[in-house]
Amino acid sequence: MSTLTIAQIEEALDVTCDTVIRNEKYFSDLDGLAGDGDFGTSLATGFKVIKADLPGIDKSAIGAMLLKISMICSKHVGGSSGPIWGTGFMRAGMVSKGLTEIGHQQLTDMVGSALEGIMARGGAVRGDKTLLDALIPIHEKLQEMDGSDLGVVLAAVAQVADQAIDETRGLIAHRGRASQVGARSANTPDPGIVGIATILCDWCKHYGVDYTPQAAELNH
Amino acid sequence: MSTLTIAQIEEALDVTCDTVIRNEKYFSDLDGLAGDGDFGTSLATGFKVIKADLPGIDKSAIGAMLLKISMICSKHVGGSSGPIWGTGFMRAGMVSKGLTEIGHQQLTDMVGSALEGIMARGGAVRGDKTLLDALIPIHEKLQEMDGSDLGVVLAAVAQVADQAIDETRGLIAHRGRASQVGARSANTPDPGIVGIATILCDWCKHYGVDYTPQAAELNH
Amino acid sequence: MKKFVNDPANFVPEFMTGVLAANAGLLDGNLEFQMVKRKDRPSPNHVSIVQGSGSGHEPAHICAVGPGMLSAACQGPVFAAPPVDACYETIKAVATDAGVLVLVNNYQGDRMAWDMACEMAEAEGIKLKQFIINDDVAVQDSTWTVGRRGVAGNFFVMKACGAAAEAGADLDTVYAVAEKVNNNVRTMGVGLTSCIPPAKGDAIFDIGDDEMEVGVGIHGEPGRSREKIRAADSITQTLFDAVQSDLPYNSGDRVALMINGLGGTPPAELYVVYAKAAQLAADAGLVIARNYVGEYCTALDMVGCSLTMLKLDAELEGLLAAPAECAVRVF
Amino acid sequence: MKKFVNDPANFVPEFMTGVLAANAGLLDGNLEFQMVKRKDRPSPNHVSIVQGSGSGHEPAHICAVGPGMLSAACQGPVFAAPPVDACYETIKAVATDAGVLVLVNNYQGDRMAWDMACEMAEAEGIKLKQFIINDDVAVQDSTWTVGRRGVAGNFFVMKACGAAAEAGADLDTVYAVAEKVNNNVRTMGVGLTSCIPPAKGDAIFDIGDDEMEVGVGIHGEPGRSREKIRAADSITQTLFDAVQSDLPYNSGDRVALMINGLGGTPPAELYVVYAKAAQLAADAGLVIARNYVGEYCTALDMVGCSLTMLKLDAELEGLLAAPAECAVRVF
Ligand SMILES: Nc1ncnc2c1ncn2[C@@H]1O[C@H](COP(=O)(O)OP(=O)(O)O)[C@@H](O)[C@H]1O
Ligand SMILES: Nc1ncnc2c1ncn2[C@@H]1O[C@H](COP(=O)(O)OP(=O)(O)O)[C@@H](O)[C@H]1O
Ligand SMILES: [Mg+2]
Ligand SMILES: [Mg+2]
Ligand SMILES: [Mg+2]
Ligand SMILES: [Mg+2]
Repeated sequence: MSTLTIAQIEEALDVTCDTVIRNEKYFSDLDGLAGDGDFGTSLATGFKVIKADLPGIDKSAIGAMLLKISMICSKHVGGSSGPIWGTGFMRAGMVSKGLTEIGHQQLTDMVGSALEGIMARGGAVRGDKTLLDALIPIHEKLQEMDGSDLGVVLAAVAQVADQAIDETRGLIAHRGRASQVGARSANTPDPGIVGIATILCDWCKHYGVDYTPQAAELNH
Repeated sequence: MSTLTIAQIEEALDVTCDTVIRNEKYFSDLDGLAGDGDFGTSLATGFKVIKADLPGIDKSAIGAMLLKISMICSKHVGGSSGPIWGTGFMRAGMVSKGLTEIGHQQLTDMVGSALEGIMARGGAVRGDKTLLDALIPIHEKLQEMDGSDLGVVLAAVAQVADQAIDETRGLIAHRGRASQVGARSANTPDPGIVGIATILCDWCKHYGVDYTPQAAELNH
Repeated sequence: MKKFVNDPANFVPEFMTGVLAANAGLLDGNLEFQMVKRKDRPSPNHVSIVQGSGSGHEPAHICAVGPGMLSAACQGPVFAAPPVDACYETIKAVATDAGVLVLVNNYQGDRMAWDMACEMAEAEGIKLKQFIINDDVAVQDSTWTVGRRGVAGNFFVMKACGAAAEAGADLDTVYAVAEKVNNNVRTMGVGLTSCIPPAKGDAIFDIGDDEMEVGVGIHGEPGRSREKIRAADSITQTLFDAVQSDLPYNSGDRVALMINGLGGTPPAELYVVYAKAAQLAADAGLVIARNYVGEYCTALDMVGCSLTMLKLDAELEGLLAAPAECAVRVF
Repeated sequence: MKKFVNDPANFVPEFMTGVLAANAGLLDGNLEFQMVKRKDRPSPNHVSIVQGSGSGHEPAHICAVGPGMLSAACQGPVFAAPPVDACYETIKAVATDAGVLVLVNNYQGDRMAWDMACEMAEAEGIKLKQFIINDDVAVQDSTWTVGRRGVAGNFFVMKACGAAAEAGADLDTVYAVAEKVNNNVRTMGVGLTSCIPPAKGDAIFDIGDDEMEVGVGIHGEPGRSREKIRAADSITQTLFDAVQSDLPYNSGDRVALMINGLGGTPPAELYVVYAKAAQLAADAGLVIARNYVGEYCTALDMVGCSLTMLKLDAELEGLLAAPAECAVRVF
């Protein structure tokens, strides 16, 4: 089974920064359909700082690095995304405390810990039309797989997130600002889910993993 | 030489009320071209009260009646028109104090006294593009005539006021709100002059005096 | 029309009813003359101060009545001078042996109405003086117009005279205070939109989506120039320069600085303007002894603001610092 | 965009700079965390009170800091909860042995940010309690949303808790005051236009020229219904009925009544609404012990207003009457 090193995770984070920064306006526009139109800006504000700080950040362990990322989210990301992404990175960091490389099981645990933390933080459950509707099936998919080929794993979770966009499109949001427009949120994609899926698809591209996105928002 | 009785003056005032009330919106629209669009409303507010109060007003003398009209203007007409019309009626009333009928000379003096009062009140002179540009030539015309035929006098002053509309149209207003738009007031009629001319033309109609108005604003 | 109105013809009495209901302990009203007065005026030992103008500039003037401010005020229809009788009754309601100071913003209609009212009151033996306020630098004085307009600087005249009268100053002294404030206060405004008078129901002038009227009047009168909208700092610089260059404000001078909202601009934006204005004042070596950010003299719902600067001396600073109370309250 | 802004990305620090410059004697600021605090807090003998939310609701919250009001506040970006660190630093800046009361308007983002900040602060041994304000009757409570929103009623929570803390009450007592106010205060708003966030540059929702959003949220969230605009009295009746029917306000009850402008509505119109609301309250046998007409919790430049009614008892009436001071001043 293959492992991921700190350097590899740093690289993935750097790609993530590029994705979020490039999509600032698009993600905000998506949030404007049923929410308050700030998702892209909120997230990009934080990831611009992460992009700048990443080279100099404490890399003694994966957990230490992720805790630092969490703190940047806490300081620079406003709105719901600050606590959500901050909590996610913090919980993933707690599970990887002291580790300098991780295997498939640890990766799976990190995602599981992150989504538990986010559920506890915001009270959302599956079907509330939040990014948990991507993270929960991603976690399930990771649990099903053995992780022998990282490319296969990546393509699989990208597909799960991609599908989550269309599977939740018809739902009415029950959390966050979008929940306040009631039925008006149906037939709009959840920007948080699109965000997760976009990041995973960009990872596929970056690492040369073959995956063809399906949802319209991934081919815009 | 024919004379005017209190009853005749009351009738003319009543016709004036109808004219002002009927033209409320039109006069305001004219004021809106270069001024602040309140001339019709300001004047009509007062003349509605005059119309209602006229039957019961003190008619022991022409002066007493006009003083009462002046007081109604003071109470109910806002903007510049309150002091201007109030001063005009008051000054006309002072000249006709105690009289129960007037001749041509007294009528001429009443107009002269009114326009002097208005000039003192607002500091305007001929050519400032105010209703004085109608009242001053009307006064001059009255001085030229002998008043043997009231119909002839009425047609003559109506024509003077009518002509004043077009003669002043190109001027830049130097008094009142319209003066604040500078050159933008050129090529708009002065609503005060149109008001005077409309009243006189309506008197012609009412008394069966033959006069065909020329200015566009009198044929709208 | 995006407004809270019933019959526009009743707009003025209706909002006055609201003001009176909200300030029953402080004010007496007489709706027949669109007038309000302090419950505790006239007082034989205190000069009374009155002002009145067209409606649509609230809190000026009926919400500026109270201890240390106006003794009484009346309102005309929206943007039209009050009827002569309203002015006369307002003077009479607070006439006192100490005298009445009549403050008038420099508009033709207001001046004529108050002139007549003052003549009537004087004819009855009421002791009074009239003072004309003209702080707006946008319109240059000229022999053939009525001259500079009175705008937000008017607040400082009311406040300083109100404090002097409250302290027992005589009529000549209070008049001298008005003169001193007016000589030392300058204002210029900018409008980003037109306002909408309730009775008209739409804008009183046209202005493009990317335009502003620099030097706009509080009735929407044109100002110095129609320009493209610029960044807040650049607009503020324009206002500050116009005000500052009109008087010798010298390095070291103590000033009061006001950013006045015209009705449709929210608090945060007024503070953006204040931040820049305060910096420009500091750069010019001026010491901002007092500041004012909010709505003092509005133009109905116009989006825009004005900048007012008053040069202080010890007397004026003391008068501005004196306690006062009016219908505008926070707590 | 008819706004006073420079780079929209700097809107929040710029208006905060203005607030700090205008209140240098009262407030200390820390722009790194978009935070302001009273110069004289923390004090070992006084509970500190903090609140913070998205920007665009000024004077809430940074202009509500001062004696008898908040001890400190922070702002997020326009309409977005403050970053967790800003909340945490705000608590820390006024932490005291007497404890900190953290007031939170009921929005998901605000709640999560303050929850995290409180956990961080408590982990460091800071004594605190958190209280959630939710006075908006427009949105019905439900098991699957975060529930009713916190809007202008929030002013009364800050004022009453501020007065209690100033008087030396302990943390449990101040918390109980917050609870009592929140249990007895109800608000509903109406929006006649959308607001325009500086960064977006245009309206956040579409609304017809003859339409209004009844029950609108202070971020432009939809309310109860989209309706045709009606006369002011009829709109006021709708707001009053919604508020009054939500609590047993009984004949003889003493109340505080607030008409809050949402940013783009001028003073005169707020008084038209107040006149009708006061009459409806009197018709219902309510005694208006205190009233508030002005801007307390805005939605940027939205044209609209909200009506808030707080049922009083002797304790609350005393707390509302206590002196207080903040960045919003008239004189
Ligand atoms: N309670 C929650 N739990 C998990 N994710 C949430 C929650 N609320 C919102 N989200 C996610 O956050 C996204 C919106 O983020 P953002 O726009 O920053 O927040 P806000 O709603 O405060 O404006 C949503 O698309 C959704 O995926
Ligand atoms: N100083 C003045 N002297 C004489 N007439 C004047 C003067 N100022 C204005 N007018 C007349 O009054 C008319 C405008 O009246 P009105 O609209 O009631 O006044 P305002 O300018 O205060 O709105 C003008 O058309 C003009 O004829
Ligand atoms: Mg959002
Ligand atoms: Mg006019
Ligand atoms: Mg007028
Ligand atoms: Mg948000």
